[in-house]
Amino acid sequence: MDVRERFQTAALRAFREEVRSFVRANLPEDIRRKVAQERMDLPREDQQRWHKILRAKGWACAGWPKEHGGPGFSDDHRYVLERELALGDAPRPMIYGEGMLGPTVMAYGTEAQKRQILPGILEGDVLWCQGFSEPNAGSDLASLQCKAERMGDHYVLNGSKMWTSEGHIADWMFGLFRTDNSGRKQEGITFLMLDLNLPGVTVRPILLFEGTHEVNQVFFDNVCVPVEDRLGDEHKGWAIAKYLLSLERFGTAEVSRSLASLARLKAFVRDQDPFRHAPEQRESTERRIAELEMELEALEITEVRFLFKQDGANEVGPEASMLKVRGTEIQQDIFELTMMCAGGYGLGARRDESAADVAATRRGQDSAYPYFNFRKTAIYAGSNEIQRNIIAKAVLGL
Amino acid sequence: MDVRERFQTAALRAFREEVRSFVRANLPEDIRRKVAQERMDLPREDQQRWHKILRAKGWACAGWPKEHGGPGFSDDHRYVLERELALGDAPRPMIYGEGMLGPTVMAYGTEAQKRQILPGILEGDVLWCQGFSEPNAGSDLASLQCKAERMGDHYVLNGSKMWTSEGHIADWMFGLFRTDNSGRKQEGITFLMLDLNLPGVTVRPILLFEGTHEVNQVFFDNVCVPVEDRLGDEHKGWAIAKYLLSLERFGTAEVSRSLASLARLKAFVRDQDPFRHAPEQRESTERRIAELEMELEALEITEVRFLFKQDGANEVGPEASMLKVRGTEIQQDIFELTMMCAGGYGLGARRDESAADVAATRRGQDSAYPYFNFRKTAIYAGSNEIQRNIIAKAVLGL
Amino acid sequence: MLPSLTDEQRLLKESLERFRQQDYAFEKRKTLLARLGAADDPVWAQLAELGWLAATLPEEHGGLGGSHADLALLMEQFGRGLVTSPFVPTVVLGGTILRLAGSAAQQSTILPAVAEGTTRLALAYLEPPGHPDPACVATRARREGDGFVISGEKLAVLYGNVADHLLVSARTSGEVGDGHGISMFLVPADAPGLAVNAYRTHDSGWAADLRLERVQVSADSLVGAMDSGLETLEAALDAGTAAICAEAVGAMWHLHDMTLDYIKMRKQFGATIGSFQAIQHRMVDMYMKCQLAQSMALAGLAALDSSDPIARRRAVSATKVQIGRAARHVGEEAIQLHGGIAMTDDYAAGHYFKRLTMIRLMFGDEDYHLRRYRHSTAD
Amino acid sequence: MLPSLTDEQRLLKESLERFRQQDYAFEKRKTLLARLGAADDPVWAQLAELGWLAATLPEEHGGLGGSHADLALLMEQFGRGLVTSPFVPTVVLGGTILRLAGSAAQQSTILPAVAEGTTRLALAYLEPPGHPDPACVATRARREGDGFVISGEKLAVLYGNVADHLLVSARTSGEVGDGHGISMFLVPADAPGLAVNAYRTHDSGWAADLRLERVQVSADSLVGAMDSGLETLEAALDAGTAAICAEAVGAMWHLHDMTLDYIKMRKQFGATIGSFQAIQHRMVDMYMKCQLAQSMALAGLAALDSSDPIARRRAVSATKVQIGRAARHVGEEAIQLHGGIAMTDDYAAGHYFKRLTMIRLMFGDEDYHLRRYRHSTAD
Repeated sequence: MDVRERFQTAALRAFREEVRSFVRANLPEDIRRKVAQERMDLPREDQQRWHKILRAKGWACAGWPKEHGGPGFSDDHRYVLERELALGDAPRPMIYGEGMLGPTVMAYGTEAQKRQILPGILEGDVLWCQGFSEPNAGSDLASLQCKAERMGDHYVLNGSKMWTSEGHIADWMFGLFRTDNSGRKQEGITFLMLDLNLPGVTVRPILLFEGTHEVNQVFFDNVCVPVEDRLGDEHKGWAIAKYLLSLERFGTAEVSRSLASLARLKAFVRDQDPFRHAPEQRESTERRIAELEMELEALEITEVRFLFKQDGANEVGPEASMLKVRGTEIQQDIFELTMMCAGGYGLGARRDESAADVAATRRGQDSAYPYFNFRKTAIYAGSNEIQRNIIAKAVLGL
Repeated sequence: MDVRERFQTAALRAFREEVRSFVRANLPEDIRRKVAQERMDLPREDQQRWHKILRAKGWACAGWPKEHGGPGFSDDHRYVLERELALGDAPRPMIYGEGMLGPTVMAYGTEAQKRQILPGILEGDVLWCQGFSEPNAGSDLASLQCKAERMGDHYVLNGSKMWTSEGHIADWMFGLFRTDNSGRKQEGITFLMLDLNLPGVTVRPILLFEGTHEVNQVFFDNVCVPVEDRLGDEHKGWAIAKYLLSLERFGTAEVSRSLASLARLKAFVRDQDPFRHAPEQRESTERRIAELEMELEALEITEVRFLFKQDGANEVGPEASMLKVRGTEIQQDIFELTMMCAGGYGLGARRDESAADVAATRRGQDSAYPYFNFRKTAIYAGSNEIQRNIIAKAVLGL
Repeated sequence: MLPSLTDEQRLLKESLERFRQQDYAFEKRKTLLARLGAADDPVWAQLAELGWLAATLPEEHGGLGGSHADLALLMEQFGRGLVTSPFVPTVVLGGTILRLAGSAAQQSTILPAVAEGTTRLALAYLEPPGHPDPACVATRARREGDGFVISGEKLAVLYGNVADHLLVSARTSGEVGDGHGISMFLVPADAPGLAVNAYRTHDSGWAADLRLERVQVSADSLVGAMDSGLETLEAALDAGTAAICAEAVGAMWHLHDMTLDYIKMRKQFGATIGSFQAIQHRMVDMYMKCQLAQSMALAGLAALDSSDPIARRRAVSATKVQIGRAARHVGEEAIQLHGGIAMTDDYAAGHYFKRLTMIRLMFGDEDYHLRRYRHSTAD
Repeated sequence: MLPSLTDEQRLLKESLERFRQQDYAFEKRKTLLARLGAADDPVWAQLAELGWLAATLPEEHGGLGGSHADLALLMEQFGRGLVTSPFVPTVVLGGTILRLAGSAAQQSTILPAVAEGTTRLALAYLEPPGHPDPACVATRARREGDGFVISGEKLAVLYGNVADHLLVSARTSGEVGDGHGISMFLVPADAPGLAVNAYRTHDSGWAADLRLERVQVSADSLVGAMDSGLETLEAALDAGTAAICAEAVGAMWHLHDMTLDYIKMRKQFGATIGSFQAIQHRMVDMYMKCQLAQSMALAGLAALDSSDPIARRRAVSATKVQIGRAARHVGEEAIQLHGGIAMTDDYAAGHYFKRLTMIRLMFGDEDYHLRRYRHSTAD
């Protein structure tokens, strides 16, 4: 009756072992350290290097079908793979190309577009970023205003996109552009793809308050995009975006990542023993850790219940919004507790990538970074308020 | 700079001692036990008996000026008195007459009304109840529909009032009645007072889910109320009610009562030692107690800051809504923790009024009652949601 | 609540739903409660008749041999319907102990009678000062002649006053807190020296405090091996805990549904209160708590099948913590979002809230189980 | 923040407000931070010039003899303006220790220089593994000749790299954790054997880890009585804690005000987000946390005047717990209600949040102070 038993077949146990060994043997140590420091701003080169290692093994683009070069894994295999990659401190997949654009192109693209776009993602040669949000279109995405005017066989782009993650390391952007203003705001939006090296594109870094460079504002000044780089029909981009965003919600619980973070915290408390002079505080800290562990287990089971429906229908309904809400809440709490455990060590704003032992360096240097950085997760990808609105409306009928 | 130092003058220290001794010497033990059991459903006879004891001392109606028979206390004296009465397990004052109607009659009543009404309250001979809420007018009080039709020198009442606390033990009711339906809903409301023995009045008990009888529905079937029992002008009752309700908000933080409850909890844990086999749980319980103690202290200071403004203006603004919100939250948490400490003893639905030692009886019998009963406090007297709306609008300008 | 149902389970579920919606409708409940625990308690008779008392008992003793999934179904529907009966003490607690450790004679005489509804059981393990650790036993059983003499005090024995037999934990060696030295006894309710102080519980059930003064029992009333009763007792308490957690999930969903219906209908300030965003977001939080609690209830029940007692303890304790916290949140919010109406005795919400609160207090609260979870480790 | 102000305090407040809004406006802050701690740090010079370094120091040593109410005013405005400087380590921590325990010579040479802004101090008390109990001192000071030789490690010394003198706690007898046996020393920053590893803190301040290897100091560098330094150290840490709590209240009110302004202006779905009830109620919760924190900050500062160290400890620890929790709530909610804009380096909110977080970590977190509160009892 435990829904997690499905991952305990002999085949999946063997696969789990295989992934575990593979990661241990093939994940470069310098990359592993950055991931174990909870960094979400991995350099382009690191991401590509790891992607190509996975590609060589045949595991890149784990969700892709074989016909497009993916491993053609079952959902159970994907689940096990994702878990083990996380527990082994491997980087997250490059979500914009592999997780979002790829499957969307498979669903909406022309044959030519599939041939042109998918191999670059599969091989890790072309990095993508997403141009959805704008300065005045965040949670209210449909109110976007960045303009694409049709001029013959081109669109001419003007305006800007905001919060573009990895815009500074990406080669191409896919995005939503306003091609018509006359109807409802969800209408007149077109889905375009563009080379960031085109004339008129400017990528301006936006530093986060803890100092990392992850997001950007991307400006368009009469940028010409060929009509064949449009996905789907003109003015009909909203449905494509909705499809694409429903893919994104899959996995946003970050259960596996949080399991890894919690394991790091436990190792830190055990190995560094910051409470050796304060048994009562060790006790209360261990209580908090146990509470988070329990919360995470409840979320883990809920995710499996939602993702693996017994009737075989593996699509995720709007109830999946709660995975994102609880997932980010728990993750944020783990990082908060980790920082508090570091105590005075947490004051320093320094991060030593060369340190051999991540648990030890966290204690000294990097415990506050994830606490600050991960505030973003409750804001982006549909803020937790928006997710609650979705549940209220689509699940509860309010 | 500690705002509570104002209560540490020599005069107030002496007064505090006087009250303390007086309560110890004069509060009947049977009444004290019921109060220490956190009961809010004291019988009429108990309330009157204690009121008359206070009256004989000259301390009844502590907020009333001397001209109406009150002690003419300063606000500081009132504050000290209220604290010591609570810590000594004395009953709360009879709020509807003493706390609400009395001061309102002083402000809005005719001389005849003052002569007729105030002495009965002062001497504890006439008990009042409040007829405001109706089945479809709870938080949205102004939508009340209970009708009073003017017929010559009488009003004829039809309809019903809901949630009437103490309606079954009161002699008279004051209430709001709809005399005109043509304007805004706040208009056309008239403030009337009526003898509950009048023909056509029916008081129907409403049991609370934990079994106590505190509230009632009061039905009016062509009840004739003389015009001279109207307070203020016809149709103009809303302003009077608002004045009256602003009096009610004064003191709803229940800081003194919660201090007494917390002291009882601490005595229980100390004397009964329910965790004698479980030191870790004693530790975590004592942490929770300390947390509640701290929360209560923050509220206590906040209340003093709000009630005793330095510029001498002792009126309470809308920010006082937070006293009610936090006060009820903390009180509810105290009762929840008390119940959890009783463990298996908390299962029994029994209350032994004869038990000599309240701490010991709580352990056996009555720990869950207040947890259940006090859910009401976040609902009545303007639900905590309404209080938040008030702060949002009147304090924050939202 | 279950991720999937067999055809038989679907039928069971349908009959449970019919029972709670018709025979045990809230309007009838007060009348039925007046006869709760009586010899001719009509609800108990019906539970027997419908085969639900037998459902999870072993086939060789008159049961239907159902799985923990069947138990989950029963308990969830009992929770949704606020069905109040000695089911858990009789079938789950008593049934588990006899199934695991009872002698052939004990099993063959008692279990069929339980399945038929003619015998009720209760488990007397808790003692003053109320610490839920089953190793905290001070009650003593001393060998005298060919039997035992038991003396001690037991607290809050669920349905201890209506049971025909009491399963009593007593110390045959060691001191309070020791894991070794605890033995289980089957004591007839009419044994001389057994004083029963019965009272109603807040959820309208029954409980009793027991005083055993030199209660004499025969040698064959020992259940399982001498001094080694704790393991069985823990297994039974874990089964009982998982069962009431499943019940709590049913009760929470019912409160969730009631509250959702209410806020869609109740108007204030000219709009349904369910249209206010603050109310909506709180309703979403209730929904999430119910889902998470349901997930853990499944894990708790599944763990009963585990051959590893440490894994079982951890899973059951994690479940009790999650369910306890969710029960508090959902119960309190259901009352608050309803407002005054839910404070009244005539309205069902308060009674569900009381049941949820009693479940929190039963078999150890969240604090106890958080500690038990942390200390249940192999290393 | 204060319940009432004297005329002088009103003037002080006005000048503080002018300073933070004009001279230390957020747009200028980045430039000013680049020179933080430098010998010619312009902010420090201005604090001195305006008399604020002298404000709370004793009159007989160049100070203005201000009360804790003056300290409250300074700290609250520093909090509102996110004014980043070595004020707390120099004036509050160092100043308190010298005032309470310094010799006449120490007081007369150092305090006037502090008041003038020509000398900066730092307090080195925290040691690995970072437990904030000031009795957890392993650093040793041994008598050698007519002086002392100090060896040990100190952690996260606030502005330890820009101080001219360090106040160092060291053990002259006893073991880690003992209350007795701790002595305070005044160590010049250029003492041989003192290694300083400096780094920026997340709130853009400075801190340093120190290694003392046989640092020799003269006999007159002992501050206060030998072996009895803990009381002074605790008094100083309580003063520092109360001070940063007052600062936190200022920072919280500033975040509150920023957020309130933002939600009144920011539109989504055709309405200001401040018109959504869920947002309103969360804003009200922020408001309440600010009020409650302000109340406790007043109590914490008032307790510094108490002659009873137990009462002082309890009040200061209760304050730190309340402020720490409020800081987390208000800081996180301010970011969340703003959304993306508050995640950026160019916007002030994140920087206030970082400062609040550092205040939580300084001088012991909520967990530590909750324990300290409970254990600070006479009986």
